[in-house]
Amino acid sequence: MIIATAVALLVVMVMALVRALLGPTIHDRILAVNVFGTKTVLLISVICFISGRPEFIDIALVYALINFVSIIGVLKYFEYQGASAGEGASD
Amino acid sequence: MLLSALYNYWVVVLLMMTGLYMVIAQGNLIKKIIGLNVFQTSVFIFYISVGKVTGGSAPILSQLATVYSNPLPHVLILTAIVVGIATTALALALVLRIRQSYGSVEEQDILTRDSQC
Amino acid sequence: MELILDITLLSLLLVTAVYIAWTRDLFAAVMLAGIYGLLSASFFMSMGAVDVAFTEAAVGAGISPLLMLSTLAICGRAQRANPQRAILALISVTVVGLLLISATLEMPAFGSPDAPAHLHVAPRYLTDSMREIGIPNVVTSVLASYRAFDTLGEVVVIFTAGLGVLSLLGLQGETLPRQVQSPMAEPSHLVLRVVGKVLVPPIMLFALYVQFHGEYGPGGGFQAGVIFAVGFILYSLVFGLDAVERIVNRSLVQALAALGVLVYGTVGVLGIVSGRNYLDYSGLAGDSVTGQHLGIIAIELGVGITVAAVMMLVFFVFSAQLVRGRVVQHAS
Amino acid sequence: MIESAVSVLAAMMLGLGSFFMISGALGILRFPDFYSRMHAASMTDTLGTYLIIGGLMFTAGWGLPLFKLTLILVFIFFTSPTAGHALAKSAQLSELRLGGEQSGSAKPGAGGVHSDQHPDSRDLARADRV
Amino acid sequence: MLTHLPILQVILPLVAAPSCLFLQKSRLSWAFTLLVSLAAFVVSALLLQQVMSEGSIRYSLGGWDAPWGIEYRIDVLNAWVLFIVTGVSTAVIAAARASVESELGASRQTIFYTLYLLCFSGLLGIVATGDVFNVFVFLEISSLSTYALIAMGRDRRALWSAFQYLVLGTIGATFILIGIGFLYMMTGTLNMLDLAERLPAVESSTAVLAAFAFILVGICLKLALFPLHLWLPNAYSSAPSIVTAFLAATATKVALYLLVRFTVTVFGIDFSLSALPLQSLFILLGLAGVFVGSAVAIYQSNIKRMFAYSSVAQIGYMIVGIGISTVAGLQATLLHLFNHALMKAALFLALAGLVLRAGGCALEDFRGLGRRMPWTMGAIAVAGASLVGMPLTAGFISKWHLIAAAIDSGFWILALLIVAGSLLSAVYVWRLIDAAYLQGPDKSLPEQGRNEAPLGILIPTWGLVLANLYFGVETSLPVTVTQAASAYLLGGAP
Repeated sequence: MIIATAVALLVVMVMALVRALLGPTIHDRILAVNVFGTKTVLLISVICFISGRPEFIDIALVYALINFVSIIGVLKYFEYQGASAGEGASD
Repeated sequence: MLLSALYNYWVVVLLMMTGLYMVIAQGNLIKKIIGLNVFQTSVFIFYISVGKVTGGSAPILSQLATVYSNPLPHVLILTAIVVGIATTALALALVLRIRQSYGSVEEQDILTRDSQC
Repeated sequence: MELILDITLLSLLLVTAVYIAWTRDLFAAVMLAGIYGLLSASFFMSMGAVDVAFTEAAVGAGISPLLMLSTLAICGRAQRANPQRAILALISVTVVGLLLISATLEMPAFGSPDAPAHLHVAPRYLTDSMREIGIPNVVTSVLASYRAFDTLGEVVVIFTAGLGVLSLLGLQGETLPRQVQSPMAEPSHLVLRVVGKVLVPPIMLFALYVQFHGEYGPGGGFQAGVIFAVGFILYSLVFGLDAVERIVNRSLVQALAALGVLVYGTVGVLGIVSGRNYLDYSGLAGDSVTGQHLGIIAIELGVGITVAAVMMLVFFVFSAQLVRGRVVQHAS
Repeated sequence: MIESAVSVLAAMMLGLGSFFMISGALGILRFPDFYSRMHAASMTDTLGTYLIIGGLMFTAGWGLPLFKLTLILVFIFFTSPTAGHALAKSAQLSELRLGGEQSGSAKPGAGGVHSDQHPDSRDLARADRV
Repeated sequence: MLTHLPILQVILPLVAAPSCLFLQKSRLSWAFTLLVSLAAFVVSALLLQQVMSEGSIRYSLGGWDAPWGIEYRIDVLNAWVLFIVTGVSTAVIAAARASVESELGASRQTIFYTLYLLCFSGLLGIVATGDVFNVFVFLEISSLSTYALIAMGRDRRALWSAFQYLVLGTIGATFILIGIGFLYMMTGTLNMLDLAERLPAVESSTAVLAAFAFILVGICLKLALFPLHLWLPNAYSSAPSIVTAFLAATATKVALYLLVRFTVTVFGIDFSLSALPLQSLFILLGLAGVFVGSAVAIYQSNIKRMFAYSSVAQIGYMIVGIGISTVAGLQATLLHLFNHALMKAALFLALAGLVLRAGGCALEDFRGLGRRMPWTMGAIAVAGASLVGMPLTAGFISKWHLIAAAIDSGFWILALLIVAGSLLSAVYVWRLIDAAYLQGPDKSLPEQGRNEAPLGILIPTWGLVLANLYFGVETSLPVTVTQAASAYLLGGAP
């Protein structure tokens, strides 16, 4: 079952990647990256179990952390970007 | 396993070529840096593939495993990743300064503006 | 399973890289570069390179896209098409590619345990490091003892980059107006503020765990330093740069970056003082295994301090540019 | 007996989780606009994540891995909705700012550059709407 | 303490760099940097003396034996290059204060000296180490600090040339990394001597050939070998004057050292010459570098840029020496390495003085310079004569050896071409002499009195100029050492 889960995760990752490639809006991409990130967290956990070394789950934790922080960072970028675009459009 | 063997290295080669292409052909400086990153990461993938031993576990000794992957490439790549991020940070800082003083991050603009004065 | 994982991940990597090269929307390119980082980290994980996966996740999917995004926010996300050098690029890339492909044909098979790389130097690390150094994470033993000098070089590289960024951008941000706040700090982001506040302390704790658990599991000074910095970065994203600078000011961070390198260098000199070679920790304590252990903890600490300090420094300098650009725009 | 029950439970959770996740991903891929995609992602995706980590927790047995999995679960419990919330908020804000343009699509030249400077910025926008 | 000399050589500036950051006063950090550089010079002199009398030194870092740990291995070749780098660096940094104070803002000076020390230690680390991956790490230390130092130049071109150099340099370093990966894959080791022992067994494989090609291209990018030289003139002409003097005299020398080390020691000269048509490739590219570099130099109006192109030409001579691939040819290369470091350091330091006083170094600034800055111009004239290869200067000795080596191996045409190349360099040096002494000062400008560069710059410059003259007459030190080095490298003697 674990292996089936890993395959399912890979499939989901492919789908999320397709969404990230297609866009069309910035937010779609961010969403896709976010989904991709959480799936990576799961995939890493699953890989740990498949390879029989569950003690490496720390890495999944780091992924979750990094994923969250980078999504927040991206959104912050967007606020700046949006602000400057708004300014740019007005003059 | 043979298919996988060739596949691994060939994909690495294709990745390297993609990265290198970006660095040479793209005029946008940020894109160049992304290309450098792709290029470097593909080299990391190459090293890690070299270190792989079939059936080998991560090189952290434990009772659960007897065969381990080769730890040396991992060490080298840890160092190389750090070097990579250091280069990226410096390059991006340069890009910001270039943008400030040239008003553009496109290679063509910079070259024309340099030749004007 | 390994095969499926391997092939899928590599294919996804390839697709991502090609799309990055193709797209002219830099924002999409950076987002995909983040995905590229995550994918390569997963690949490293499936290859059993846990420490590398750890680092690549933190760097390739975390720090580097964040820095690129701050640059993009200032430089704009549209990229011009310029095919004028495409032919030169294609030619050189093809030459390099053909050379590499021809080289792969005579390489030892992938994963073969009889490849020369696995027979000569590496076996000693796996068989003897437990006796000689006494910690289970072989990568850490090699990194921090057998090849400790490389790691010293690595720390110096990071330090150099930090200084370089500082010399390029750092001295302009000092005129930052105090009242400017991050938009995230507006009340509308209450949820974010609460979650940010709750998360930062556990992140710091986790960084300490990674720092000192590096001998037994994946982790070590570099990873811990990055996680520590990420904690501060999260704080600054949510509460604004000023809030962080009230806690750690820039000259302190700068001094810490230098201090980490000095700690590492000094531990090495202690080796000479104890009558052995540079970076030989065996003489630091009564028996050589304890000495090694002590030395590794000390230098990992040096690595952690420098990395955390430089990462914070770089991120803050970049964000200060961002805020400054915004101020300029408001003024005009 | 209990062990086999636990492993059956774990397998069921993993299977169910995979199912939810794939359906969520289908939603992300197939739904027509950003907000419904967002909805699909946040609902099924979060559920699928919990189920899979839960399944792994049952597989792990007592020990440090179980603790770490719990940490991941707690972390995702906190961050996933937060990220979703911030994302939706940001999308909403940007849509307001850009004058309610359909599904918040980026304006040409949104990169803070004027469109007349960038002849291909229309291209960019087109690429963005494909 | 003497047994720790090899590591002290590198670790002294490496640890001094972060300490330098704590010195808040720029003069203090200058004095500190000078002291460190001087100490490193003393260490390298001791090392050279030790190596000449007792043969190569091995030093295992961390106490781990060679292929498992990193090893420093000092033979005559590295000791020689270390001696050159530290010596030139001491002279350059001694002259640095006034120039740095005028070209950089007060707040950036401490960072400048710190980065300088980092770059210095990076270069020393590349030379001293006996481990190929360690080479990569220290290459990156020196490269990153170089990019930052170049970007400190006064106008915005500095930023652009730093970026160009960064992109090319990173590609070069990554190529070297790929090559090292192939080498490791085929042999399982990273130690240079161990590699040299194990490579012959696998040398027929294309992977080793690819490794060789990648490392070669990577080094040549760093070396600015024609046609990969495009970054060099931009970088040299826009960097702060002191940085230009330092880089011109040391960085390319270290890259050349790497080329010799890899082709001769690691891969073995037999493999290197048989794997690719390297001999003719080196001679052709070297000659192309000599002629293109000199010809382009003649048309430059920015004198820093002119000497940068002249560096491309001089690198060409050194490559030709390697291409001849006899003991005499290699010796000529190593001699020229030393002499070129002396003359380029002197020239660029003199230019630093000129930039300080005249505000620029275009050809017009040279008009009447013989009267305005007689000592500076005198230094440029003598060092220029050495560059051309006039008798009684150091430049003559190395050219002489090079021509003799070419004739010994039967390359008559090559010898003639080398002489022709020297004539080209005489043309561009003559333009300066002509402007400075024969053309009167610009009449349109108000009459300027004597405005000599400060003594802080003049003394080190003239020190280097006198060294140029001294080693043009009394050649025993460089000739003995380079003779020993090339015989050791090619003859396999201990």
